[in-house]
Amino acid sequence: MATAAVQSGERETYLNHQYGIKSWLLTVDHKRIALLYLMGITFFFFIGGFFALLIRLELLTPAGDLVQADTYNKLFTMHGQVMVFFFLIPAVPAVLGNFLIPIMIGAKDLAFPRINLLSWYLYMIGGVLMLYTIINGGVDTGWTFYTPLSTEFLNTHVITAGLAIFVAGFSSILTGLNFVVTTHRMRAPGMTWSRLPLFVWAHYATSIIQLLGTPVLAITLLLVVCERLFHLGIFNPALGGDPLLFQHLFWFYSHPAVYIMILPGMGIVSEIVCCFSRKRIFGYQAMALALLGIAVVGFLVWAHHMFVAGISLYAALIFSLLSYFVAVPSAIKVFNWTATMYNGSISYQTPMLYAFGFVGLFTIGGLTGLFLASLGIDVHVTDTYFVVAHFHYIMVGGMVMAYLGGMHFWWPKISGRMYPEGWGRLAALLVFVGFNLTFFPQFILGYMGMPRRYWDYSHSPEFQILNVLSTAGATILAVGYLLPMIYFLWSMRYGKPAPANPWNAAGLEWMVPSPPPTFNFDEEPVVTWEAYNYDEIKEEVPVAQ
Amino acid sequence: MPNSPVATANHEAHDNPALLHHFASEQQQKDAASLGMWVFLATEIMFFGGMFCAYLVYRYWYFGDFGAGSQSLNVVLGGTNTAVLICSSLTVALAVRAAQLGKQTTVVVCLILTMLFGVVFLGIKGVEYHDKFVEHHVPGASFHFPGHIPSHPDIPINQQHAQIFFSLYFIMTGLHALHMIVGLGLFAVITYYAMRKRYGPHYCTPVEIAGLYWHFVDIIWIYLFPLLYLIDRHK
Amino acid sequence: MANNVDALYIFLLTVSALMTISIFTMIIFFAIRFRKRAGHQAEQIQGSHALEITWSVIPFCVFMVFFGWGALIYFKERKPPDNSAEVYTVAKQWMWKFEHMEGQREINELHVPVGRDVKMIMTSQDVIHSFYVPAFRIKQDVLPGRYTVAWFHPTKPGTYHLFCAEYCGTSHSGMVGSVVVMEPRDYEAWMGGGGNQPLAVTGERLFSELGCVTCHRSDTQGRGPNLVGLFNKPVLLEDGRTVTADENYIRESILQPAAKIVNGYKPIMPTFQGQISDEQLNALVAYVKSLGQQPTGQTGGRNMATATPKTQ
Amino acid sequence: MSEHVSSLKLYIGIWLALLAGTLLTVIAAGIDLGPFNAVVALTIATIKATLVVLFFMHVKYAHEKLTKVVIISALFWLAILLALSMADYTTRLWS
Repeated sequence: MATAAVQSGERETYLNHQYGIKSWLLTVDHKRIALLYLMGITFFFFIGGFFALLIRLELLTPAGDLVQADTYNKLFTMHGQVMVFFFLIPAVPAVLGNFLIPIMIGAKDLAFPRINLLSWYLYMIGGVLMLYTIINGGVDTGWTFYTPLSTEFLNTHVITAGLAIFVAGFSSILTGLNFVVTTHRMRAPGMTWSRLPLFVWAHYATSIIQLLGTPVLAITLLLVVCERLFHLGIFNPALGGDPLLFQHLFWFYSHPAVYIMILPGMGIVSEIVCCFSRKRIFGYQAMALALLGIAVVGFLVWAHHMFVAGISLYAALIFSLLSYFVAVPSAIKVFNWTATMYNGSISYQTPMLYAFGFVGLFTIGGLTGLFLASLGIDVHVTDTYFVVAHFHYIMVGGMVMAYLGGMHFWWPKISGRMYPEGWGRLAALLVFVGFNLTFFPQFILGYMGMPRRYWDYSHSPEFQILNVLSTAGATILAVGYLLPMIYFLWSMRYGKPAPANPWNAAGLEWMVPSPPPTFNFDEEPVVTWEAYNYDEIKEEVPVAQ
Repeated sequence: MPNSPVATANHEAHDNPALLHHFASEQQQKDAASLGMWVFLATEIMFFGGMFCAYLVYRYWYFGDFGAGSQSLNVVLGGTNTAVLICSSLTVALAVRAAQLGKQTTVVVCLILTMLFGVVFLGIKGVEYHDKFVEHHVPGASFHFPGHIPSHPDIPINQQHAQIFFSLYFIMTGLHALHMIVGLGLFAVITYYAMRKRYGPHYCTPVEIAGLYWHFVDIIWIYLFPLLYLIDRHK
Repeated sequence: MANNVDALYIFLLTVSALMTISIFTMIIFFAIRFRKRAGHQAEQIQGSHALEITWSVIPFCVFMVFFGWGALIYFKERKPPDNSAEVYTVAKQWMWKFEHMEGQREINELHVPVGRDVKMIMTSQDVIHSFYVPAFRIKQDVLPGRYTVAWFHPTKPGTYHLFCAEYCGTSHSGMVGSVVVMEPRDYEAWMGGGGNQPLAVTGERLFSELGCVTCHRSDTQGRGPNLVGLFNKPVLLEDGRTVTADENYIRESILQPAAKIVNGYKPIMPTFQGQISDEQLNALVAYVKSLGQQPTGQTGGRNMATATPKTQ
Repeated sequence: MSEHVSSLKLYIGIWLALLAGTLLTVIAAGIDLGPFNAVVALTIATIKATLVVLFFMHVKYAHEKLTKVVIISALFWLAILLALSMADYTTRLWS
């Protein structure tokens, strides 16, 4: 096989061994598929972000003056749907997980490369349906699709939005299936379960949720579509149905879905904290078990979204109690990361800055989750800006921070180029400051009683100051997100070539060249070391300096 | 994948053309495929699980109307269909056995029998759907389900609650039938390859994997039959 | 109630702030103290089960306090006191309709006297709404097809925001109103302006107009169960179950009489689904409930204005 | 996992048992057992499903526990969905 790279005399990598659109669209290489995902996910991130900015601008003044009420409703609906189903859920697994898991466990590819490609196509079909929905006038159900509003009372594009998420859901299922089978079947000799990087454990736990939760969402959305088409009455109280059944089924998936978003982020942060502290993870076993624990217990708590929805008093007590059980493994993780830093040798490269941010913001997000799990307080703050702030601390402060940290950490591996460190640190700082300025005021707004999804708050001008702060923060945040986009693109051409292991990090992915060759490994590696063996890794001056 | 010199390049290194490049051994590939199907079936359980949950809630609320709806279903056709599916499960199991033993003709015969049973099942299902359509038992504007609930001859059937029963009936059996159709498609492809003697003692993973799927579809029906057809039958 | 919620909130806030500050301090301290420098080597630590158990068990115990305290408040919030004044509420896109026991009707404004427990009995005509008064720290979703209940105890006169907290379509943010808490004297004056028929009296009239009274007689000869003294009592059903005759039970029995047959009676009552409005249904429920207080000899609604305020 | 080749006799036996189970379900549904009608029907269905899983799907001869773990996890998750949902529905009428 005479490939382009061989002809030009360069080292052959997954990026240059073939050229042309077809070689990308029909590729079965997990690394190329990861890049395909990266493009889709970045696109949707900026679409969702654009909606978010419009929302923040509208809320700058109490009166509804920038857009119409219906437009505003569509904006927050599509912001939620795009961000949750087309960015947050696929982002880390489909990009970083796809790229890294096979390399981390010493495999040539995922177990089912063609299914991997299929899941990218499903994601794109879902994405196109979502775009079709947006361009045709959008949908205004709220991302939660609550019935009977969504089934009987709105005449926007509910069906296409539902199908978009249905299809994207199958993409998520197939990714999870691939990861589970890969982790079980494709590990290199010596790569035992107790030697797996926590990044892999995190994705394994995530995959369990994707596999067992997503199908319930799929059938629920299918039922919503059927309700709209045939007026069956399953979720419609006017026809004998129960709208709370929809909420039960929806949250059975959508609460664990939060852990689909955050667990991979936890995996990333474990890698970064160890690397830049030059230390083994504190309590490997507990960290791995906590990931699995969160994945399992996360399924037992869904009705804490429904404490004021009209569920039985006794069910509310059970779900509140169970919600606290899921907080314990989360607490272990935060303490163990902190303990990992103890007596380390810490340096402050960009990925580590994001990891600091993650641990801090996740702590705040997690602790405010305890407020919401407490029945007496939940009654007051649910469906207010307190909830909005809480889940943005988890999803944006947690997951997006981790995602950016991971992108910086592995960018040299993915692209073969270094990003500009100074700009990286500046962007990390902007994101942290912008994020807190945007969302911290919303906690206060929520306790003051500002309900979420309000287009107009002219009846309560006292909410304005905090909303202005929030909007100001959002603009800083937007700059913080645009910067990496720009310098990553810049670095692809002008960045310094990256050495195989620019961070002197542990792990198989740092033993292959940057960018990796098509088959990852020339010969099957044999693993003889524990994960994070930083005591055995010599600190060298990076070769490319 | 016509564009992939990777796969072809590596295929040459192995004796077995079915071994894909990224697997180290045939055993590994086979184990991966089998685990993949089992994990997929776990997903399927939750997919049907959402509907079983809806079913359970409304059966608990509207037991009488569910009983009435159930009794209007044709238990003879439903029971026959159960038997037909069980027969098809047997022929699939025999097809896998024949492949393991290298009996090429038996594989093909068993697969064709399986598809035949599958088509018979769908045909009977079609007859049942047709009957329901004629009787106006299909949810929608023309839905009409007169009568009384079985345990209480003086309580008339609540039309809305009966409509929920039939909605669930059509969605659950409809999705089951859709799974059957997918299975028939799989078997059509596999039969094609079986005729070309692709499968034998060394390589019969596709037959096994498709078999697992088919058995699962059978099991779903084993539950759907009593849950939908046999509520309060004795009254 | 608001004070209880705030006390718990401050407790949680304190504990959370302590935890957040200690985590942040540790991160910053470690980051500086153990920064990378010449001659400093990272010390490899495998972990410590003792420490891990400590920082799971201690937080868990604290969490259980959060749970217990929160549950106590919630339990109270879900159990309206027996002698509350009652306000029947119908929510629709996008307004709140209130009806007092004395028959006063209001839209988007609710007048209540200081110091009196108020129980909101709410239903929706279309989609899910949520009754939210931030100042009282209460919120309850309002569902179509059934009643949900919330209650509060106003302690200070003033005008408070009322919000719909569950997204309900185009004018969700316009579905706002106010709760006006008045001194009992002012409230009486406001009340006096009406000359309305008490809700239970309206219900009693409907009860005879619709012919309910022919079967539901106040003796044992009726073809339907005697409704006197029924409210809030357990009812033995024909299938052996026992249910409490609350507002939802009465509502369901009017709309779907066949759903729960009382032991010893025949299912002969016709359905009133689609034949009476939500307001008429509320009046009927209020009347049947007023029969529940029969021992006191009262059939009309209790007069809120005569109630003396409790401690403020 | 298919290294094991089952005998023809076993397959036919299982097949007959499944057919008998179907017949038994229909007969049992005709007898008034009160609330136990559903229990009997589901017990027979579960026995039938177990036979299919163990013998037709060869789980009895699987060389590792993983397959069983996958099946049991899926059923466990289904149980979570059903049990916790019903925890709400069955207690709504409690006062």
